[in-house]
Amino acid sequence: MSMTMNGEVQLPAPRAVVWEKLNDPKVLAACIPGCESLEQDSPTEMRAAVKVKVGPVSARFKGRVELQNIVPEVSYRIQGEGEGGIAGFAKGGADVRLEDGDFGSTKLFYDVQATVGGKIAQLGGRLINSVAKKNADDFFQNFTAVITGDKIVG
Amino acid sequence: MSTSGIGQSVRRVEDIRFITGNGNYTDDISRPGQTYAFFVRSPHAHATIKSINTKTAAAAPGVVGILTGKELAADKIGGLICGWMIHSKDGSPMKAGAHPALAVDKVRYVGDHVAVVIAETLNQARDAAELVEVEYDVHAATVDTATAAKPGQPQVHAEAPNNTVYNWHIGEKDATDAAFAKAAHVTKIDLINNRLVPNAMEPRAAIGDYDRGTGTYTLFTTSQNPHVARLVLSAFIGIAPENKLRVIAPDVGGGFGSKIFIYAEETVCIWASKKVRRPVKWVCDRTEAFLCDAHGRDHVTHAEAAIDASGKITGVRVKTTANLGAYLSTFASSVPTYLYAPLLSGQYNIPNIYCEVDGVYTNTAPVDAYRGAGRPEATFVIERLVEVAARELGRDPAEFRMHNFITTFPHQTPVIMAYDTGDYGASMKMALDMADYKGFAARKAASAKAGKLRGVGFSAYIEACGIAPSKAVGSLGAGVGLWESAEVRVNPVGTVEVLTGSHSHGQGHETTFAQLVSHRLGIPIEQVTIVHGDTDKVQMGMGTYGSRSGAVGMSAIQKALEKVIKKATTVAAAVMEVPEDTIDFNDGIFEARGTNKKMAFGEVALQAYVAHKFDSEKIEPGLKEGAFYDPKNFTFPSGVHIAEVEIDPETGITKVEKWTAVDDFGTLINPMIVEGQVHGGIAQGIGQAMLEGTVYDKSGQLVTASFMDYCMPRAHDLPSFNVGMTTTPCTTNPLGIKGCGEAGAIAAPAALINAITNALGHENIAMPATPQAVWQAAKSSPHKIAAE
Amino acid sequence: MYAFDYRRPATLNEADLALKAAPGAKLLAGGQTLIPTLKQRLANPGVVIDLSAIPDLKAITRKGDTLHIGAMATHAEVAGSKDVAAAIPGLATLASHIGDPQVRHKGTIGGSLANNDPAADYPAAALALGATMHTNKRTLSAQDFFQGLFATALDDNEILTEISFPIPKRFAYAKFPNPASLYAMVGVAVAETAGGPRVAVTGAGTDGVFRVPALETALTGGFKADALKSVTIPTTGINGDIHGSPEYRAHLIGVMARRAVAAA
Amino acid sequence: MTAVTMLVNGKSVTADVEPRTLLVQFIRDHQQLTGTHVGCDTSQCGACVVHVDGKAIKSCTTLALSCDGAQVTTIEGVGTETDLHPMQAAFREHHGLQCGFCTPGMIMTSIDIVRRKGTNLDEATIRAELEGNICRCTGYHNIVKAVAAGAQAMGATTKQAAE
Repeated sequence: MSMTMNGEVQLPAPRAVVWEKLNDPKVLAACIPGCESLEQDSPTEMRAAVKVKVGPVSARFKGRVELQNIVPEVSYRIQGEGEGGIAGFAKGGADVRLEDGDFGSTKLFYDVQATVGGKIAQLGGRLINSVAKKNADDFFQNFTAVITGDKIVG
Repeated sequence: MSTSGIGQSVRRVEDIRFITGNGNYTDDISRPGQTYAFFVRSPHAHATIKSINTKTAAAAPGVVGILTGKELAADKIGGLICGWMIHSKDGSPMKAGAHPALAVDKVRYVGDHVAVVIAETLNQARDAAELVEVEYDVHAATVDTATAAKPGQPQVHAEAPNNTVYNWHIGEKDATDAAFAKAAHVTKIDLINNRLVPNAMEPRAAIGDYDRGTGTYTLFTTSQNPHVARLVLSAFIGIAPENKLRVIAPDVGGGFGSKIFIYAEETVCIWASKKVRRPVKWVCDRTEAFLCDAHGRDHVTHAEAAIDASGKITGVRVKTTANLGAYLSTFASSVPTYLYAPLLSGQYNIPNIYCEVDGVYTNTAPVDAYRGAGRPEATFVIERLVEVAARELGRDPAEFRMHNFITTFPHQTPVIMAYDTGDYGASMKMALDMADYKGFAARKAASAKAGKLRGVGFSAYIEACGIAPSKAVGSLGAGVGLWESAEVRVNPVGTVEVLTGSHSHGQGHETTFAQLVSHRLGIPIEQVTIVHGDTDKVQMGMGTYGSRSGAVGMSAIQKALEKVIKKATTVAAAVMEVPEDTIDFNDGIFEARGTNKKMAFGEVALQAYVAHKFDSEKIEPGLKEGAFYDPKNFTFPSGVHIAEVEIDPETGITKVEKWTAVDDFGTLINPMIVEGQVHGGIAQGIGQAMLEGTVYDKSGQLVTASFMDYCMPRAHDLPSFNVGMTTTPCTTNPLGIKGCGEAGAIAAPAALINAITNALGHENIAMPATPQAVWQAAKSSPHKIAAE
Repeated sequence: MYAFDYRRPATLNEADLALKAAPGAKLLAGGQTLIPTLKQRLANPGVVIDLSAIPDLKAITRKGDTLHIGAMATHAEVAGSKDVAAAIPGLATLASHIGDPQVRHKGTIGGSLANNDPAADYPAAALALGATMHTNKRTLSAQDFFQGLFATALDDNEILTEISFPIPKRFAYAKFPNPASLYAMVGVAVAETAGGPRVAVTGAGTDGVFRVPALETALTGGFKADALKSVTIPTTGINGDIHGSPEYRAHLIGVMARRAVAAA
Repeated sequence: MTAVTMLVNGKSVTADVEPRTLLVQFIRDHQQLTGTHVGCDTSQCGACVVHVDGKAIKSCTTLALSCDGAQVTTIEGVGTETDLHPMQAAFREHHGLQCGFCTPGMIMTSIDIVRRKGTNLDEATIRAELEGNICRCTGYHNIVKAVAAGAQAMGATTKQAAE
């Protein structure tokens, strides 16, 4: 099953700061919902373990996260795929683009695509859109919190 | 007249065990020392297997063995086969890729079999299966039927370029085109015949059991045709020679076609039982059934009818793309070809028909016969076409049909079939009466007042049952003959065992077959036992599918019964010391004309076995006869179904208000059972038309893989059915039986969609007509709603 | 199912201790969601704590203007309760249409609310009626209790024990069931309460049960179905799946809301 | 392993089971009562319906351990081939079954419907009450007839017993 969604958030920090945070594995780990570990293999490649919990369902996904199409301080694509064992697999990515906003702020635009397969696709059809949306929302909410300083990453 | 003979609604013999919980289904059987199999399946629709690592899994508690395609190949176990060769228009044979029971290099649909884990308990097998590491290189998938053959699509099998298995055709193209050139009116429609999941309530299951002492394999399995399973497992897959392979299909909880086929799981279980030196049991869970049981239908069709100025249909032109799935299942190739296009003449006198069918591979579950198999698809095409034509021409759909009905028999259609008999007008008239068609306008007006849309729809279907004769089907590409066998064993005290090659999985053979015996031999039904489903007991037979057990299976029994009576007559004549030709046999009594000598059937049986009173040099002792019956022709059940619906345009909910079915099945053995078959078929047809949708997403994930998303018809979705019968006995078999198992499923979808489109006032809706689809469609309905 | 340890406490206190002793343990109420999930191996809780042997969680009583329902009361018990029928008949009707008869014999109101499935029926009723959730630690308003898709304010170590419903002037629930699963594709609960009309929707939101201020406002002038005719529900935040697009669901919210008001 | 004791069809039985054992597994595998079937894995088909403490439940969605101390009735405890329960007899009389796989669950559910709704059941009630049981063979037409007739017969039997 695949789904797409997009949105934008306004961040009270200049582009350079936002870009730096977008490339900081510690920040990403803090923002990815359910992220249990994120280990860097190279400046653009990471290994991740993420626990996804949807009501009574909980599944642990292990996989890779990669930063692609990098145009510094302008845009990149964050791409990930994970295997959740018996639950199936998930693949997805977000194209993220930054624009200068007013008063030294930054507008962040995102286009998310996600695909799931295996048991979660076979049984979870009614929930997949909602869950994907919630995870994307949570990620950018967390990220906003990092930028505003409401969430401390250290 | 006996109360248990032909034509009586005898209560079923088999019911006693089912209603008391004493049925014996495959999962109810346990073998000493049995182990449990769980399959590692592909989560991807299309991928290359880079590696399979079973080390950790093999060390898990309770694991007895883990087997993959490599071991299967090393043991020279052959792939699964498709038993019907179809040739393309250009004469080339169909292009089929290999179908190993366990994937070797590639997986081609979600659920494809990668490895089997065998353990002491099912939980242990499942636990260990999670430890099998499979590395995939995932490819894009081909999923969509209509575009699968377009250049540039991902290729499912290298052997079938552009995913095309065959481009088949039937009929006279030039003559048909000429009819269209001269037509006064042409009706054109585009249809999708939605993919269905059979969902017999008993999931498939298998137990493989290898006896090291005798070198014999026994397979208990959920099969509609255990002998065919043995033949394929033996001669093609190469498990063991037939004499070392016993297949038992005990009580089977519904089939609907899905249990005809020889699948990977039973193949693996029986092979593995020798590898692990223990019986191996596998029981499918429902999600696995959704993924891996052969699905049904899945056609995309453009159809046209040419109509002359008088309203006669002069030609039909059809172009269909049929999705065959990722591999060719056992009879997959025949379903959208010879079981489909030859039915496109329906009940109508149509001089010119031409049909082209492209069979395509996709990365989806294999598609094969499902209740009706090709005939529901054909009926949907012709009955939608005729209905739309009548509407376009402003004619009453019932009258327009009758105007085009075949009225003289035998009738040769332009697409193979020679209809032996029928009276289509009689069924239509009876159905119109039963449905109170005259009162429809008033009911429609009342609905409109309440803000509802009411519609009525017809389906005048024909089907071809009891595929035959064997020589003819052989010439069309069938890999087997389609006769049936029977053996009638009379015991010394006159009780009778009938061993039949047919297989009952809900049809009630233990009752209907016994009724025939009771009727012919004049003995109580309690003295008759029907034996089926065990290759060690029953002679080679072909099984049950295609509504063949009455027309073909019972004809074989009838033939064997005649031989028994002949032999018994000889014995009776010798015992009574009268000439054979003076003996009459009626109601179980052999009576010598012109004398007071008579013997009951049981006495003759005893005499045949004790052999005291005749010369055994001239008359063999014993009373047991066998027969193989090969039909002369198909049979052609037909009928008219009328659906009446009411739509709530606000929610899109369609309520089936009335259902009228008038069927002509020829001779009825047990009307109660026949009506039951009709009910079940209608329910499945209604399911197809408005409830059941199989959805694969673009990447080939099955997103309707449970009853949570695949809507099975429930009691509250359906009305009671009003069923009537007309009778024109079949002229080509001894009992006059036509077959009744699939009629409802064949007739119903077109009737219901015709009713819904009649209510909507336009043709723009596809199956399944779900509430959402109907709500959408109702928005563009030209009918004004009073309440709005 | 994965293997797990099983506890069946006899008192609420024992259940509390068992929960504290086993972080990540799952509470088993009626099990009609949890057990299918476990069977699919989509959860591996290690410990399952079965609440079915605790006697005092099932009571249904009316105290003045409030109806109290124990968390372990089954749907069948709520549907069949004379107290419920007298106080909030629409709630009994709602309970009588959850799942199927066998599910209603096992499934519980507490289990349903604590799970907060976005297509469950009870959350809409609790939100529309302004129910109060009682746990072994505190009380919470329905508004605070539901926190989006499958999320509630319950802590990991907290047990929902009772739900109290202020008895409204009128209440009804209209459900459009998913034809396959029988879950609500759209379910609308409407209540005329002391604090004004309340409308809550289940089955349709991407983030679970929600109230519809536009419908509530439309009803302030009079609790009549006709009052809702002019309200159009936007598709923002409305879920779509193979059974129903956001447009269809949004439309059905209007239809079901009118039918509920008419039935109330 | 945990010990569990219940009264199955009137007989007290005890077994050591893994906590993850479902009631249906306990019935089929431990008690060898194979009349109760499994037809799905999402609690919808109703082939597994049994009575626990007199109420119809889905034994595939119930832990065996949760039934410790309970009274369980399966299809085998309802009637026998020589002494059929009126509902069993009605299913046969009205051809309410074909392959027989869903039948035990249907009968257990139907008896429960009568317990809750009485012996005079109209078609709409029966169809609504059967929503937790799926049959693929019969189209429900004859099941509905069987349940109505079985209910009537149960009423007659109870009356007789009372007289």
